[in-house]
Amino acid sequence: MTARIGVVTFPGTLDDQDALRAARLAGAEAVSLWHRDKDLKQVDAVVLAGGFSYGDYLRAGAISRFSPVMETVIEQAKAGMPVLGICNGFQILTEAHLLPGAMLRNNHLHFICRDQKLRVENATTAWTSDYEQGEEIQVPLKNMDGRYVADERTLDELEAEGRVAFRYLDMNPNGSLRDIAGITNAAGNVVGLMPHPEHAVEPLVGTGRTDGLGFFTSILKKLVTA
Amino acid sequence: MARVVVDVMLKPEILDPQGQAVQRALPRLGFEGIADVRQGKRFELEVDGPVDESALARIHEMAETFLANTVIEDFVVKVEESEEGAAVAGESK
Amino acid sequence: MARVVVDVMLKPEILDPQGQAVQRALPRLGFEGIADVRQGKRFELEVDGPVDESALARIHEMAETFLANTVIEDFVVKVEESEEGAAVAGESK
Amino acid sequence: MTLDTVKHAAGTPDVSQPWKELGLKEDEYARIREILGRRPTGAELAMYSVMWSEHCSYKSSKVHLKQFGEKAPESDALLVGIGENAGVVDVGQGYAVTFKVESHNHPSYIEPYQGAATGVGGIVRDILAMGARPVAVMDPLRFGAADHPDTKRVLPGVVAGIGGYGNCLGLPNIGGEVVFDSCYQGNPLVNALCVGVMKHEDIHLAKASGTGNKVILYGARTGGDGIGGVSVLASETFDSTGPSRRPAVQVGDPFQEKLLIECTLEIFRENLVDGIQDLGGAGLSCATSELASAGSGGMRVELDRVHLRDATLSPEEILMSESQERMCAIVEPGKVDRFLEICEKWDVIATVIGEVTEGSQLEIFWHGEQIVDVPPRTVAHEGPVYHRPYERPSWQDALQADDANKLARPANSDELREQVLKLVASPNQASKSWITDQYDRFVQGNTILAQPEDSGMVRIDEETNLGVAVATDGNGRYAKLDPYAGAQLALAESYRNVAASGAKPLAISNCLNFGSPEDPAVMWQFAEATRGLADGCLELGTPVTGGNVSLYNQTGDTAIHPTPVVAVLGVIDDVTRRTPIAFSEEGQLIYLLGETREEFGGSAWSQVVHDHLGGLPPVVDLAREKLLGEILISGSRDGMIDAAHDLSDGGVIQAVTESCLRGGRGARLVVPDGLDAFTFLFSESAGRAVVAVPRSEELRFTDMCGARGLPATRIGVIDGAAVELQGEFSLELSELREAHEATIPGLLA
Ligand SMILES: Nc1ncnc2c1ncn2[C@@H]1O[C@H](COP(=O)(O)OP(=O)(O)O)[C@@H](O)[C@H]1O
Ligand SMILES: [Mg+2]
Repeated sequence: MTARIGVVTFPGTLDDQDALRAARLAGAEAVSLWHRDKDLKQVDAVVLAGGFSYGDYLRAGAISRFSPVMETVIEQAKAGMPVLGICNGFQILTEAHLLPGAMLRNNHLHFICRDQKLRVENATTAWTSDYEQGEEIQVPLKNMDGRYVADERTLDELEAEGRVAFRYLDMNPNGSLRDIAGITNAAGNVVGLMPHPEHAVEPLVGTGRTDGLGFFTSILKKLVTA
Repeated sequence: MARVVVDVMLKPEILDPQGQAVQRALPRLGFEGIADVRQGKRFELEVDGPVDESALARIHEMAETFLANTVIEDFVVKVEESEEGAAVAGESK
Repeated sequence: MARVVVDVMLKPEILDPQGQAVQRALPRLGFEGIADVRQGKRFELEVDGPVDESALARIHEMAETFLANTVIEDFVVKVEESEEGAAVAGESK
Repeated sequence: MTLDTVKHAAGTPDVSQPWKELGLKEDEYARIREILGRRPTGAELAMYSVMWSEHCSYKSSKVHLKQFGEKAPESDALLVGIGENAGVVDVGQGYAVTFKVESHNHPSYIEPYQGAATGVGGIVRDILAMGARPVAVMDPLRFGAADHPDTKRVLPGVVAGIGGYGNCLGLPNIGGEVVFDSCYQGNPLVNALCVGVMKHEDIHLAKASGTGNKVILYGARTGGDGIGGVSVLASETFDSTGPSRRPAVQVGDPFQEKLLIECTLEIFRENLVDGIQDLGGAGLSCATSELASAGSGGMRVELDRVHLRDATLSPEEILMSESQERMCAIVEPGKVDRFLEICEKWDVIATVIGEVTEGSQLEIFWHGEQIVDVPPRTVAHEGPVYHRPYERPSWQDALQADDANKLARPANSDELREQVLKLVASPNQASKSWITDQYDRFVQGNTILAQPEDSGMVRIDEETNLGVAVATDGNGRYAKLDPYAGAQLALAESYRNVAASGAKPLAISNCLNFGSPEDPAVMWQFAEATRGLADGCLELGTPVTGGNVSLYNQTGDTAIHPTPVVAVLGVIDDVTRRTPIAFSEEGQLIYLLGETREEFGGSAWSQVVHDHLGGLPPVVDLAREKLLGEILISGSRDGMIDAAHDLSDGGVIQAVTESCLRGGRGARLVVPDGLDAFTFLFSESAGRAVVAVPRSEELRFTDMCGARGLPATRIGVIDGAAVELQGEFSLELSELREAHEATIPGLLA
């Protein structure tokens, strides 16, 4: 028996096929979910994939956050279902207030696509348990609105509770406060990050690294042994 | 049909690189004397029906939950009046 | 220090995908009765010194050559007065 | 308000019409009257004028482009040839690939962001219309001088527009070009390429057949975009309240296009369309007349059914509108409901605007009144054809006589070193990552190679690892010196780039960017370049599948350099065998393949060091290119080479520097016997590449080259953290990297 991982397609989602592929490569049953359906098709975990849902119009993630599927995702996430938001998915999670803070235009005002080094700062979340605490990984990063901001109190709280899950190393590609690349909720089931682990799951393709596969094997182990 | 405007600006404590980029460019273009620039969004809503208190309340709610992200942005809702005296309209050639 | 506001909007005949996307989302969020939405930019300039006619003329020029792309956008320059009566300021919690 | 109906036109033969303002020549207008047997209505005049424009009718270039068909090499690979939206190539395993380059030069000068963005949008719809899923884009670009103030306006806008649109569509940008030259100052070239993949059975064509089939317009609403000229017409036909101002600039909505792509692919999957056409230049005029012209029957369109963004549009303007993100499909009546359902699913507006009729005319109605009644072929396919006069320009001889080989060369090792640094830091040779990092190259998860590799490569089948590679090249400096050779050199370079990455070149697309066809000198350049390209394709065995012509790229009397941009598509059976450019294994041997001669005409060195353009471009030897390609492909397939980089502008030193920086390893080089250091480093002889050969493979590799008759010279070894030329100089990688990478950000950031 394996776990069912759902990947939501919003209008304008781009990396849904990649996330489905990554889930499959990790050994999960990959399930497509549609933004208009509240039904999550009995998946055990959900990935909100990257892209430009609704063209990033208004604010990245702002329109998708109000879709029918998100009603169920929000409800289930609060009840403990694992949810991973990648890039646009992370933006949707902050807009939905499942994760604190907000994403703004990169400080240099350009889209940036690069192979980015990260440190896994929290290897205990549902999506990171296959990494070592402090492990350095390299995965593609590509975004326009990747600058993570939150007020000082929230930032201090995140740090204190170990909820900064990933930090940029070597260079901060977008001006994110405290080099934050990704965060988790207090329960560790909802994780969001800007870089794209689903693009780093096969040798040769993309940057040729497989450092991102751990997200998908982490969740699979958790779900299958649960 | 009446027009309601919602202005959305980043909160003062949030870094505004777009505004900064504009401000930094100004002296190079020969415009001195601008101490600060902030860039935000302006929404012009064409409202069906009267813009009474209840309509304004609804638009206020819309701004708060949707047009602005109040984690980072402030907003102001205004009923558009005819162009004020001080306004200088720009035309393109 | 005085504040001058430059509002930049896409010309009416130019497609505004952002405004359109916002408008189409509104009914889904339960907001009916908004016939059209246009989204533009708002620049708040803090001006050193007096905002006299010559300062305004300079800002007008700045708006025309730099802040707005007059191929596709119109702009309006306004001296900001204290909040008008009709305005409802939004606060965030 | 008087509607200029067909009936009204027939009864008012003497009304004077603004054919001149619409860009028609007197005899063209006369011909329209002759075809119709009466004066055209306003709507008909609008259609003819735009469809007979240079842009849509290829009236100046047609007689030359014919050669691509006439001289086409035998090829089993070509499934659909020139004439459709894009050609289709068989790549095996039941897959077909379609690709095409197009220009959006003029709009990108006026409004860089939107001009470039809608350029990407347009080429993507072309590919989609063939039935293919778009899988990658590329962007060959040319700008004025790197340090010119206007370049600072144009380049960032163009790049942001290409990125803004392509990134939002989820199409990896896998390559392109950035060239600076003051000849492009007022005429930047923004070419865009798209590649799409489909199964053979999914190929769709732009034709309307089957009486009773419905014509469905779907996608964005129609606004007044890009119809500038036609407003004259509207204002003549309508009373004084007339139309409001019409935007000359089209604004793109990539989100809408993404929906259009997904919606269209779902429609294809369910086999719901008989014919399909994208809406690009000339909008509905083009789509309806082309569909009807290529089909078997006639077509009837109710124009008032078109969903409008601007209710004040006149029928002429609706016909002419170039609003983006629209498609037109021919659908059997029984399939219409399902078609509309899929559109609804994707939030795409769709409207049945007409049907295929038994007759042979294209008939268009406006609120029940007929405003168009034309034979569609006369609009779409039988436009005017010009045999424009051409003549070798008087200055050509003097230009060629101004021999670059005679320019002062570096006098000593220090100067040589200095010139190397200057070359790799020059805007044309410098790293373009400031630009390419604004493009998503990872999306879709199939990118095998992307910038700064020799060609872009994507996997098209996850199970079998089948992939395709594409490169684009063009060198206006070479073409200026000799347009025939220049076009062949562009072809050869692009071919070489594809082969260097390990893929087998199969087919060509091109974008021919030239000045005014009314100038006999420009027309000569055009004639020479097309002849060169057609001859070259014949010799290489790679047919031209399609392309695009952009004329009138000039400021006043000064034309841009003739700039044929050539795209070569190749196939690779197993992408795990792809060859990267990176020198990454310490100790591997560096071989130079091909022959190096003293060839500096049009070279990067002559431009960077002497600001010079003169002499003759490198000699073309296509048989050699073919042989080199075969060696590069076999070497890669059989594991004999681990890295390869083609040589082009900048010569050996440029290529070695790029390969070293990419792999993070240094190289120790020696000047081969019979060459001097300067010629070895900077010559731009064609038909060459550098490769990295594992020591264990050296013998096998040199034997293969020897047996096939390809000169292979060992020029060094991958080693250390510097590029060193024995007895001459050493340059630390860090210094080279700084020089190579700082230039573009320094100019633009
Ligand atoms: N505008 C661009 N968009 C995408 N890739 C580009 C662009 N310009 C250059 N590149 C990439 O940068 C690399 C170097 O370009 P170039 O020197 O022109 O290559 P070559 O000389 O091998 O044709 C190539 O991988 C090319 O595809
Ligand atoms: Mg190359």
